[in-house]
Amino acid sequence: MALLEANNITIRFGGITAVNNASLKVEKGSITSLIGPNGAGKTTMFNCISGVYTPNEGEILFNGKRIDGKRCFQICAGGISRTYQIINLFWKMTALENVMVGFHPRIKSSILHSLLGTRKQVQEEIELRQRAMEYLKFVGIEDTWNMISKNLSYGQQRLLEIARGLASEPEIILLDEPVAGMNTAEKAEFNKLLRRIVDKGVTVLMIEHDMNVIMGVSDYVYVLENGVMIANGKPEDVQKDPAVIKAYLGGDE
Amino acid sequence: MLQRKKNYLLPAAGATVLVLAFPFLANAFGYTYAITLACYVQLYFIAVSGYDVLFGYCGQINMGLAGFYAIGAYGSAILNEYCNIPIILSMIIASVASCVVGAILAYPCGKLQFHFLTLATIAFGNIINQILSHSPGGITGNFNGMYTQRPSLFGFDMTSTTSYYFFGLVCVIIFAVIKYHVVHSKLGRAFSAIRDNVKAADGMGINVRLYKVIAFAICALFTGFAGSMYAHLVGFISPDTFTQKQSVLFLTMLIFGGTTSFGGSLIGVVALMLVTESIRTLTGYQTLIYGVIIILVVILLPKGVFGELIGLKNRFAKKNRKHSGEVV
Amino acid sequence: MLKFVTLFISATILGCTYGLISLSYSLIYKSSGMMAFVNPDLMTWGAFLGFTFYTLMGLPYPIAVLLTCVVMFCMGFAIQKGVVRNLIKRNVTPMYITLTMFAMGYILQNLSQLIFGSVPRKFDSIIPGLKIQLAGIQVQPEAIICVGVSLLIMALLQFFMNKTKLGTAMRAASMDPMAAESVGVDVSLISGLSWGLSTTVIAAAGILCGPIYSVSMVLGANLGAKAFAGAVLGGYGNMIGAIIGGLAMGFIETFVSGYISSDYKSLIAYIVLILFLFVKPTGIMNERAIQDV
Amino acid sequence: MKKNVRMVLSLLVAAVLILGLVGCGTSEPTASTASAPATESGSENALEPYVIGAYMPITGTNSTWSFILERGQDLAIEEINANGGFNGHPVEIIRYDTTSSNEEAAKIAVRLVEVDKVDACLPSPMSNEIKASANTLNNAHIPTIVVGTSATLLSDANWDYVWRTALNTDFTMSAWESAFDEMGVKTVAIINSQEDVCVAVTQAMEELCAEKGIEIVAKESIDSADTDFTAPLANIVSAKPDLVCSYALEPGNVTVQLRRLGYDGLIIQRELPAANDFEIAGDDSRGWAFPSLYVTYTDINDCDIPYMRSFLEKYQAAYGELPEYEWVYRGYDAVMALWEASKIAGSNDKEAINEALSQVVCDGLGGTIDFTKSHEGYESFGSFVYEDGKFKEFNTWLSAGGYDAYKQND
Repeated sequence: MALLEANNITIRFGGITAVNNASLKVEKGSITSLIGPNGAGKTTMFNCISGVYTPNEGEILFNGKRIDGKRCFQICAGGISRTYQIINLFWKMTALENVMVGFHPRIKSSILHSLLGTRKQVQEEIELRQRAMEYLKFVGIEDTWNMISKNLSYGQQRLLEIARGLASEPEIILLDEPVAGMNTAEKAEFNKLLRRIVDKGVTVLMIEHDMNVIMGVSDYVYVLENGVMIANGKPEDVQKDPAVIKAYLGGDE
Repeated sequence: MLQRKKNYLLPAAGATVLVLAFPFLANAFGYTYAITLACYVQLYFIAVSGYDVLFGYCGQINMGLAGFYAIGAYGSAILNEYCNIPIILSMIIASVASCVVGAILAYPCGKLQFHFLTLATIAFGNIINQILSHSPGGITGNFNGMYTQRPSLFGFDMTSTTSYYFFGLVCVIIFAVIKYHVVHSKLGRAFSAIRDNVKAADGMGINVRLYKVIAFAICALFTGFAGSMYAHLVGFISPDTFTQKQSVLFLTMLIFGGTTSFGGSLIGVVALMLVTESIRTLTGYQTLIYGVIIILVVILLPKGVFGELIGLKNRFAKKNRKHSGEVV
Repeated sequence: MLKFVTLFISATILGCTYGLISLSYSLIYKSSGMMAFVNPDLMTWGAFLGFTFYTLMGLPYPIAVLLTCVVMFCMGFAIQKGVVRNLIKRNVTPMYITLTMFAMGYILQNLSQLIFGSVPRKFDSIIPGLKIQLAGIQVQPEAIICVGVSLLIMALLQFFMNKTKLGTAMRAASMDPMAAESVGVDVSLISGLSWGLSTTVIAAAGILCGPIYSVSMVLGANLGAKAFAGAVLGGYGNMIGAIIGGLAMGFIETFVSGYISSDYKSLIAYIVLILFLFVKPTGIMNERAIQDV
Repeated sequence: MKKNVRMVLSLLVAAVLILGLVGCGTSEPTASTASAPATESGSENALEPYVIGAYMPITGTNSTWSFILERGQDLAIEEINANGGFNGHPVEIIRYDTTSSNEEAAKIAVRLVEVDKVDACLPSPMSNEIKASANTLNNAHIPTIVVGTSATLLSDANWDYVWRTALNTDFTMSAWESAFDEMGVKTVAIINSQEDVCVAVTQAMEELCAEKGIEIVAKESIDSADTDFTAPLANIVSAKPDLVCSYALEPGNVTVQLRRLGYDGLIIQRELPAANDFEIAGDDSRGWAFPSLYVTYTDINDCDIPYMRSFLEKYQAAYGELPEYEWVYRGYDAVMALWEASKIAGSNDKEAINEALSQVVCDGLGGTIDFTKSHEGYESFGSFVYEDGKFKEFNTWLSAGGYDAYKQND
């Protein structure tokens, strides 16, 4: 049974149907990609899964349980974390603090404990600091731990957002165009990072334009165009599918 | 992290000695008025620290702070007067009541945006003021106000200002510790996340509505207690003290000093108190100068006096670090 | 029955006064996106200026009104250029702008006391000797003028803000200054004008209420607070909403103090304001000028 | 460039703070020299000045008439200094602004006691500000003369260093006791605002009516910050009372709207209205009756009381106009009573002066100030009615049949 299932999702914004009867499945431990031309409704689909929008029709199942209609923070606490197309960091906080915010749904000490500052809570805080440093090391930006996130470079901010997403130990992480604006060297590095994320046991659902990143690393691909799911399958067969080529590249390669 | 703690020890020790000896020093120099001012500084510091949690960390406006200030003051006075509960207990009950009211007000305010949150809190402040001046059964003495006594601890009556100063000092330490814990825990981080980016905070699993309610409740608790301290310090309270001008005073102190820091709130309160005292001799122009000072600070020192001083320190520290050849 | 008629007339007059002030709140919000907490004191200034020109200097009423509007326009323009533009340039958080508004309110209140003195003065009636009987009740001619002028200004402003080039430019400047700049709107001049215009409207409210309620230092503060409720009730930023909201507040207040008890008049006004903010922040006219609520 | 501008400014602000600290340390008040024994070179009696502290709302919402109270105090001090001051010591006054806030009043009282070390004090006329600060003055044994008129002010907290030289609203009822019978009043309507002064006088009137079996047909309370009173006044007019008691803080607007609704009977006021109330009411102020110690005059020849006349001449000489409100008399009486006490005590010591205050019997602008019986300086007083531009003594006007023109439903 798939980890995450979205069955015939339809989302309408006052007359315009952004997503029309699209469904997708994500197997546990896989890297699934969702590709399509600009304005195909990819990010809308993401927002729908992560609870920003509630679909007009269709349902979303996570580990068999319905999550469409739940609010963002409940879905995140349930184990689905995400990154954003436009970087959405906490700008005035340091990189380390950004990641520590990611821990939020996993912190055990209650509000009262935080108020009283019990020894257990303080201990957990120190332990959290170490784990946050580990996550920064995991994505390779540990030397920026004390810098305000606004002053980080574009690539570093992208990686910080992923680190923050991983911090809540999700079962699945939604990456929204993670390599946008990266050069080829950084992209190659990113592929290795993706592999390491999956090895950590976190399933990946990714939106991406760059064909060779997708072909190189994803296990399964879905193609979306004007809100309609026009093809899905292994990367190699999808690449040869004429409908995809026409929709995507406007005719020949 | 630990390395920095070491060189904080010396100034911290110095500060505690000064603070403890302050009343005796003041008596020695024959300048006892400063102790009364110090009592006011203490209660304003507690209120402004609470406001700092709400506005500095969580980014939520509250222009009806005088309402919670009044709930604390009148709550404690009424409990003491009519149900003759000992004063310190009545102060605690009153500030908890203010905290509950803060939470209740915060829930519907959660979805309001900046401008309308300001308006809603102003309306709340005025509602409390109207309830106090037309109270059911005249329990609050309406416009005639109420007399209050000084608290007594284990039979020791705090009539002298010095004793009230030490009582205030204990309260300041308690509330400062609470604020320290709030700020250095998941609460503090959640608040800053909401301040910086509500969408991302929601996406990272923070129940934004709940944490706004908590921020309001903490601010109401702090301000309510400050209100009860004021009531028992002055000895008489009436509705015309708890007006919008009072809420603006809290905000001025916070912004004057600088947000998200202990030093900021302290400098803000002390500065406002000293400035009001020094322009007191220019009778007739006091409100005018007060307004001009606010505008000057807002335009020229947006990060507040403390924020600027910190900026100076860092810039200065960076300069000499460069000279001494250390890698920045 | 007589009582009902009296209340009705006085409610309309009070409602229109609130409406006029709500107009200035909505206008400044729509044209510069700011909450005008300084307006009550500007209104007191308008009333005192009108009083000085008309009663002390003995100028005819229309000239007094004109002079006051010119002076207040310049004052509004100066406030925007001197303080507000400076703040926006440093893109301080909106909270600081609200605080500056209150601070300016204190400055104006103290200045008006130093210049005009603190004693409430009587504003001579505009048409001396004319007594109007309306359904058996003696009504001040100034009240009728106030009602007429406020409806007129409302219509003018609604037309100006929505239909004319300058009005649209003002709205564009407040919604997105950068975008407006890029399409050729001189944002700094326009926002200066919008402030000037709004100050003129509030000054007009001051001059019109002066004769009815006598000119005093706290005239603006008393009426201003309720007018905020009216502005929100009608839909903050909507001109017709401002008048409807103001009228509604006038009626609620008068009939509550008439039939229930005048103790709870202001209490109920603020409760109405806070309820509307919670339940329907866009107000009766469903004004969408507000950023996402 | 921008960076060091910011730096200079924060240093500037720090300097202001330190200046403030120094400022309230040595406290250079407006009028007097430092309280340390100043060896004034030049003036012949090089004696330590007798310092009087005073505070009132000079700015803020209640600051309407503070300037006239200041004038009364200043006039008295000038006169005292011209006649040898307090036992030879020149008198100086330190004045602070409470900005209409009780908290400021409380702080000022402490500052006057501990920093300026005043010898006597004249608190604010606002009853709430007195209640917030008088305790500090009393505990410091500073002889204090208040001019607030609230009835419960002195009875609530028995301060033995606080005296009053103004009308206590409780005593005003005896003026109407005999008058009501002569006027044959059956029904009364009351409209009052919320301030304690007004609430107290309303309660006193209710007791009087209960005593005399007069029915109160309508009782309305208004918010003094308000400007439109049509609704409550409509209730009062429709109740058709013989008499209306208007205990509003500012009677001008209430009277105009009351007359406009058709009531042309007698209106009883709490105390002597101010000149601008008459101006606002215009000819509607005909028929205002009020208990008062004194009246204001538009023309100096109307005044036939010699003591008052000499005061009016001094005021006119100093300010070129006649006083518009009776607060000026209160300020003057308070300082004169203190001066009288200093003559009896023979020394400027606080205890001696306070002791002497209890023996003071001297003439004040409103009759004789007599502290021998209680801390209330004025016990007896007259009542007046305002008609065609003049104040008339109420009882003579009543016996001359003046009331018939105002009889309502006979």
